[in-house]
Amino acid sequence: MAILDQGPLNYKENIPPIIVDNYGKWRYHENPKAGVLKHVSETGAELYSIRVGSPRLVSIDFVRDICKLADEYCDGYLRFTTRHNVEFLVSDAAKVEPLIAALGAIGLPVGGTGASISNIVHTQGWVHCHTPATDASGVVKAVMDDLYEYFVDMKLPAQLKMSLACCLNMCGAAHCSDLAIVGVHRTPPRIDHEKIRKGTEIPSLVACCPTGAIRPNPKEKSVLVNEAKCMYCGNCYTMNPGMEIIDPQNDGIAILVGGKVANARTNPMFSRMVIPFIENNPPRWPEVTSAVRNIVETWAANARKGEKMGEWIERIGWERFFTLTGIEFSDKLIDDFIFSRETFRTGAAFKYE
Amino acid sequence: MAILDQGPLNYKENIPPIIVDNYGKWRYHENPKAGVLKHVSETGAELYSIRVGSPRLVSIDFVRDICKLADEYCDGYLRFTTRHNVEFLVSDAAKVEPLIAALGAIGLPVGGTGASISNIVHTQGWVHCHTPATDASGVVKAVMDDLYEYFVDMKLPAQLKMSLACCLNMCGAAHCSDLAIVGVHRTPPRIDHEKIRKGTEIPSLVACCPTGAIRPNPKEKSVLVNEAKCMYCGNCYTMNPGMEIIDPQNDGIAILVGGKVANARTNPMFSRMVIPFIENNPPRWPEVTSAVRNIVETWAANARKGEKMGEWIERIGWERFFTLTGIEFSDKLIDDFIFSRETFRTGAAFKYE
Amino acid sequence: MADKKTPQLDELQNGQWPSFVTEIKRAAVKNEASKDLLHLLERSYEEKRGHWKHGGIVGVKGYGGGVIGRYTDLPEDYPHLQAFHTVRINAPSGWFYSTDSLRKICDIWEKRGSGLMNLHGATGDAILLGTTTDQLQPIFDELSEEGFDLGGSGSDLRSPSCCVGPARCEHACYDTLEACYNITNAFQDELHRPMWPYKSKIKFSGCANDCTASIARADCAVIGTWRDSLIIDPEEVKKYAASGMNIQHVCDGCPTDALKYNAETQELSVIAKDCSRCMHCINRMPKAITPGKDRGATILIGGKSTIVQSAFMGWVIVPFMKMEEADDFEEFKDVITRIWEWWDENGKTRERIGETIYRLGMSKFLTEVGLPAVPQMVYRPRANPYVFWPEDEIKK
Amino acid sequence: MADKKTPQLDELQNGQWPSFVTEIKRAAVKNEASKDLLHLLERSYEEKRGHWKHGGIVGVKGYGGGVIGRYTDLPEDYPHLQAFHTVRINAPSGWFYSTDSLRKICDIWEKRGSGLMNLHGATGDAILLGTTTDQLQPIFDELSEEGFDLGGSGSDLRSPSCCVGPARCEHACYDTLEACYNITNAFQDELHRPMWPYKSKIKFSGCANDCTASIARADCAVIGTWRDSLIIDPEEVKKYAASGMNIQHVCDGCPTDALKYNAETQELSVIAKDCSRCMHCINRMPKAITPGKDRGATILIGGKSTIVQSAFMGWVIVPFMKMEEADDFEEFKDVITRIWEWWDENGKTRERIGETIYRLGMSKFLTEVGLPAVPQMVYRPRANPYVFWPEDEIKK
Ligand code: SRM
Ligand code: SRM
Ligand code: SRM
Ligand code: SRM
Ligand code: SF4
Ligand code: SF4
Ligand code: SF4
Ligand code: SF4
Ligand code: SF4
Ligand code: SF4
Ligand code: SF4
Ligand code: SF4
Repeated sequence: MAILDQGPLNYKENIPPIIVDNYGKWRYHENPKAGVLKHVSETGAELYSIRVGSPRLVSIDFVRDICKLADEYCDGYLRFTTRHNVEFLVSDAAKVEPLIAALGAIGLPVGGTGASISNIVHTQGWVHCHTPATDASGVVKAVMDDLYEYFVDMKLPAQLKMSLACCLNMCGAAHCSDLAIVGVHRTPPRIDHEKIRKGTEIPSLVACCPTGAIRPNPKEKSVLVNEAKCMYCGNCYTMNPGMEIIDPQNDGIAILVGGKVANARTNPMFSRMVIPFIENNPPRWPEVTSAVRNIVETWAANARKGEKMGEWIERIGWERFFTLTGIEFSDKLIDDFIFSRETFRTGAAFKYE
Repeated sequence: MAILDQGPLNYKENIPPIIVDNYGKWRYHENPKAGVLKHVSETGAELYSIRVGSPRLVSIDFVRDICKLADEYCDGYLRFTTRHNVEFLVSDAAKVEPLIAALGAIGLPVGGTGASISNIVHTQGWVHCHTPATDASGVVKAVMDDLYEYFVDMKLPAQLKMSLACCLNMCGAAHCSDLAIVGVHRTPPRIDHEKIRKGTEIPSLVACCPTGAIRPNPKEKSVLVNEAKCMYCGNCYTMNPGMEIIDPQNDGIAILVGGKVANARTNPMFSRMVIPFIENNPPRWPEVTSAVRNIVETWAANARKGEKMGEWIERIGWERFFTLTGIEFSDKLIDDFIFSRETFRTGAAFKYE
Repeated sequence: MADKKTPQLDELQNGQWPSFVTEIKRAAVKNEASKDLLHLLERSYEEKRGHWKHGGIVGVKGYGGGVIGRYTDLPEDYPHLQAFHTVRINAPSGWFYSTDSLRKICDIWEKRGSGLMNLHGATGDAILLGTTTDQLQPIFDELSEEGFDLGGSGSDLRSPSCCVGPARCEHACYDTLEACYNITNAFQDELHRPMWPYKSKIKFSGCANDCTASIARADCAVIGTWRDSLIIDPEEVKKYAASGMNIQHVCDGCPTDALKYNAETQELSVIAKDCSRCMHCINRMPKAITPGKDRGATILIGGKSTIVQSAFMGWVIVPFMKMEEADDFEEFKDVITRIWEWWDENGKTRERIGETIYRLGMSKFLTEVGLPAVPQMVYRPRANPYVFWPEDEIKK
Repeated sequence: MADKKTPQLDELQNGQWPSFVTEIKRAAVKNEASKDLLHLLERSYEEKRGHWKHGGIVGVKGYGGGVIGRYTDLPEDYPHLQAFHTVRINAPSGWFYSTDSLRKICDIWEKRGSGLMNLHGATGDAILLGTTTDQLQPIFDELSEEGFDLGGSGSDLRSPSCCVGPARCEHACYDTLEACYNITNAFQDELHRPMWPYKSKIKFSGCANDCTASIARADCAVIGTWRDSLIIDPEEVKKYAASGMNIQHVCDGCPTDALKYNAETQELSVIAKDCSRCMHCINRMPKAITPGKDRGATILIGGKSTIVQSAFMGWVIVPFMKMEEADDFEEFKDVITRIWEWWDENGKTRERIGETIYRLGMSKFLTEVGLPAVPQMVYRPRANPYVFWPEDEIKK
């Protein structure tokens, strides 16, 4: 029988000796090369963290492989980052290059630090979720293959943090990322009255719609949807399987850019939509990868050093962003929900292009 | 019988010869002293505009007085500004000082140009409107008497544009002024069912409430107000005399600051509430005049040259504004209406004082 | 109650700022209503409350607007204020008057009203403050005789107004006075006969300094601008430099970093495509910098004050539009007409156009009014992914 | 369907980024469910749609959360995916693992599940991806045996997470790992037994760089900061200068203009009361600049993603709070408990705390939770005058 409420493992028993000894004593760090962080302690101790790209969806074999390396090079400890990269914690400088070589041997990339693109925070997609408008792991693989050079090198103006969410629930931080890839549905739910009648709390189903598009349908003991009001968020489907939202022909991907969460220099910002829809084109989503590359490289070519995507766009103005990237602007990009007012240009000063 | 739809007087028959001759040809202007603008034309012509403070609520005698001066010094023409000042248009430099003297003789102040406080855009108040929470002309007179020195001189960091509105209808530009004085009610409407029953369209009365505080009251063939939801905007009273909103004991004044409409340097901004309530204390509203003076002089002492009220506050931060002015912050100043989200500090970077 | 005292108001005759009380007293000498007003106001000062009732429907033949009805709630004590209506006169462009014009108003008003007025009302009308119902038509007839017409009130087009513009300002990018005059005349029916969901206002400012505060106070703001580059006069720049002006400081204020100054050569230059035409540098150096040659206006929609849904500032719906007397301001008239029609069809009662667009969405507004969506309309794109897809863009 | 081809997925084994397909295939060698998953996924790639149904209520004894039920809608074709549930393991603070700990998970998962997992889920749990209903309890029992516990799911406290903090970062202003561990243990009941209107998340970041993206992803964000002045080491400044760093450029990036550099004397100074602790200068010059000594955290409330009312970022509700192991993080636990109670009473079903506060107003929230209103909570005060006045502040 399981012990209830014993809580997570104690981190104290899962950190390497060098961290036990230097816990809270770190003085500064350097970033000698992509994927390698050197942290120096008051005690003089030096810790090398080797950041490794992971597919995040891994097999036990993968975990055992990295454990093996951690035993060999890191006194039997490792960690994962908030972006699902693996970090090997090396206390002996001499072991850094050999570890990197060993990682290369099993095909694991080292990078993602500093002014680079790190791993993409992502979600389940077709692998495990019931509401996705696109896949997660596949799109991430395609995009990271394409932008690989920016993971293993630090040649960008600043860090670039990407997220992918496969539906509007937006698991992950898509709403505040430098670049976000979001799965979107584009057709109203198809109602299965049968399913709905099966013990649905009609009032709460009606209430769950952000735009009030759902009304009760007493005749059917079910609901009906005012399609003119529906913007396909899928919240009703999350609530109730009878509101089928998946539509392979019309589901796809939207691109948002310019979000951030750190407070450095500028306040946190939301990501904002610049491409409302790109068709799902597995297995490599070429239209998505090239759209992403275009945005990343336009930013890289024009931003000042240290300027995050959103900071660059806010400086030059969104109108200029569309000119430089050649992305087409349309009414779909103009907010029409609750907080639209703050997005309207309530001023006469703007650039023509 | 009147001719219908003939439209306003033709401005062409109401502008002085010097303007006829130099219409659209003005090259530049100077502001030699407070209240005096010198506009120079391509043709070399020079026009001196003498700006004069007006009570706005005037008698025909006043109008005839200024007409007399206009005949003597300005070829029989004058104009009014968007802030209700009078402008004498002098084509002969030699007449400037004599005119200013003549104006002084009948007690009219010259000023309001450049880095000064101009006339206060204001409204009807107790003189003529049915919804006021305070008087208009009286408060304006008290404030302008107190700040007179800033009208006749240009010693401020930048122009200061004030507005007064005697109720939340906010006639005038109170919502976008450097400093706004706004009459506020503070108690829910007292319903006179008698009056309401007299041909009120109950549904539209119910619909007019911004916060949905009004519900039908079938028993009375009238309405009832959920007082917990009412924030006393008075819109229902504007719609229907049966919703008595005036409450002498609790009506008074709120102060908002930091608005602007020009696009120069920074985008237009809304004024924001810094004092939620000051009691009506006629005839001189001393608490209001000193609150206004405190804000104006704190700004004057701390802002950079050319920095409008709102630009200064946005640079130093609103938290610092409250520290410098010593004005007490309270939950009443935190937005709780539709667009509140954009006002919340969604970041961890701020000043402690 | 002629000899009743007015101590509170008397106090407001002290001080250096000209006193409205003095004005009321001047009128009171000749007019009983003004005398009553003085005492009613003193009473308001004592009781800290107004004494006016909602206005009933009063007006003049042929018009639905132009008059605000007013009645005191104390007719017994102040008989001459039993009815005390306001008449709004549509003021000339830029509020320019010949003394003749003003005197004509005074003469009519002396005969038929309180002798008190507001020059001007916040919307821009010349307001005749206080007369009786039976005087309304005669006043209108006589004003009309002299070439005046009434302004707007109620759910109609309110009297448009404009800045002084080319009449006395070097910054004017279009003829605000002519535009205001011409367009006001073109929409007389809309101005005099309320037929909309609510009021609608237009204000004309000649440049981005927006001296009419149009962005805050008008449903439709017409703000002058230019399409090419602002013009710099190198000689005048040198003169400013010689005069000791800190020109770099002017550049530092440029929001787009488009203005560059070379202190050695004393050369000032602008990156035209970066300039947002905010007017800052032109304001600081009017002799050396002027707007470009290809001039017109930016059209913004939605400005209004607080009631009901919150204050809205106008936002861009046409980045650049020519405003020429030559073509009779045709394009503007055409666009604003389509906008009013759309609002008339879609707006709820007492809903300003800005609130209607907010409720229904820019996308629907732009599509149905026939304006192309451009990034200049927004500070930034939507943060939410709640995009609506029309039938015809969806695979069946 | 062992030998059915998977051409589309095979393509995703090419390229330099490590492939999740390869991982699924590795698992498929040992596990039938993983093999079915491979083919189901290939089918999804062909049909461009997922094949999973809503999860029914499955779980383990004593808990309401920790498991996400999943069933394919094609059980006939993929029998081993008829049930394919997720088990969420609450990961250790900072995602630090001894290889022993990880191997224990692998051993259990090899025996009782697909052998596939997410390290980690976006909330921070170690996700065991895919097992059958009957295995859930045994898995939990064995994990528990080895000292692991489940994470949150449903309308409960989701597994809190934290940045690497003092374990490997010089910027940490409080002990994020201990805070996360201690507080997670203090709220085990809230974490394992859904009883709220909706989910609630906490994330701990040691400084304003917010490496856990807490402001965007947590209902409650705990972001390290300090109350005194940041500390500048003059010697290290000179070394940076010697190294050719453009220190003025660092000052130019300071949002509050609080950082001043004197190039002659090579002296760097800060106006402490102006500094907003944004971390910019410290990030650029970690050897020379460090956070102050009086350290703690800023507490923000309301972060969440898009559904339903729009995405919210957390906003400040406590500008500075001490976060000390010494006092067992008492103040934080006290405040968050009061907040949850308030939300529990006032929140609607599926309404995140941020949406509840937005609907009811900060004033009500602050008053009832007992937090003082301070200007640090807002970027700017309200623009509308719609203030609510409580009975007791009104004259009767
Ligand atoms: C390892 C990790 C924390 C963890 O507990 O896992 C981490 C670690 C560090 N972060 Fe971070 N950050 C980590 C996620 C983040 C995130 C969140 C995210 O990625 O989703 C952010 C917010 C991003 C945003 O705002 O959009 C983040 C914003 C920063 C910043 C601010 C950058 C800026 O200028 O805005 C710094 C400062 C800097 O880089 O100079 C920083 C600095 C650092 C430092 C240098 C702190 C230190 O002295 O050790 C660490 C190495 C940075 C590097 O990668 O070069 N870290 N950092 C996370 C690594 C994720 C990954 O695998 O890539
Ligand atoms: C006369 C008037 C227009 C009219 O048709 O009546 C006018 C006239 C001029 N304005 Fe204005 N402005 C007038 C109302 C405004 C308003 C609206 C208002 O006051 O409600 C504004 C917007 C204020 C705001 O943003 O809050 C306004 C914002 C400006 C600005 C922008 C100032 C800034 O830096 O933000 C300038 C440029 C400047 O002053 O350098 C300007 C500049 C000017 C110039 C210098 C234009 C020119 O070259 O002739 C005129 C003399 C300015 C002065 O007073 O020193 N005018 N000006 C208005 C005088 C009102 C009054 O009696 O005080
Ligand atoms: C006379 C004037 C104030 C003044 O002393 O100057 C005025 C007076 C009234 N306004 Fe106003 N408004 C006046 C300019 C404004 C302005 C400023 C402007 O037009 O530039 C505004 C703000 C801009 C705007 O339109 O939003 C303004 C926003 C309102 C509102 C709120 C409208 C809204 O959508 O928020 C109301 C309420 C209503 O319409 O019922 C209102 C209603 C009123 C009423 C008719 C009160 C009522 O509900 O019956 C007032 C009649 C007072 C009286 O007895 O004379 N008045 N009103 C101004 C018109 C004179 C003129 O024609 O020149
Ligand atoms: C597994 C995970 C994605 C991943 O692959 O990493 C995930 C998966 C799901 N999320 Fe999530 N969410 C996950 C992190 C997030 C995050 C990110 C975070 O926590 O930092 C968010 C955004 C932040 C937030 O909480 O708002 C997130 C916002 C949502 C929402 C929208 C909530 C909202 O208020 O906007 C839903 C919808 C719902 O709750 O019904 C949702 C619902 C779901 C459900 C349960 C779908 C559903 O409605 O039943 C998904 C189950 C998928 C599956 O079958 O396994 N998930 N979800 C993440 C949890 C793993 C873990 O415990 O570590
Ligand atoms: S984003 Fe949507 S589809 Fe993707 S895992 Fe989250 S809930 Fe499922
Ligand atoms: S998809 Fe979203 S908008 Fe459409 S009906 Fe369902 S809940 Fe409403
Ligand atoms: S602000 Fe209110 S009280 Fe004052 S004039 Fe306008 S409507 Fe009347
Ligand atoms: S005063 Fe305003 S909020 Fe109160 S009931 Fe009337 S309309 Fe509603
Ligand atoms: S708006 Fe521009 S053009 Fe009109 S008066 Fe003001 S500065 Fe001159
Ligand atoms: S007009 Fe404004 S934006 Fe253009 S150059 Fe001058 S200051 Fe810069
Ligand atoms: S949030 Fe701050 S303390 Fe935590 S890892 Fe990032 S930089 Fe270090
Ligand atoms: S922490 Fe940020 S605000 Fe403070 S001095 Fe450094 S850069 Fe400036």
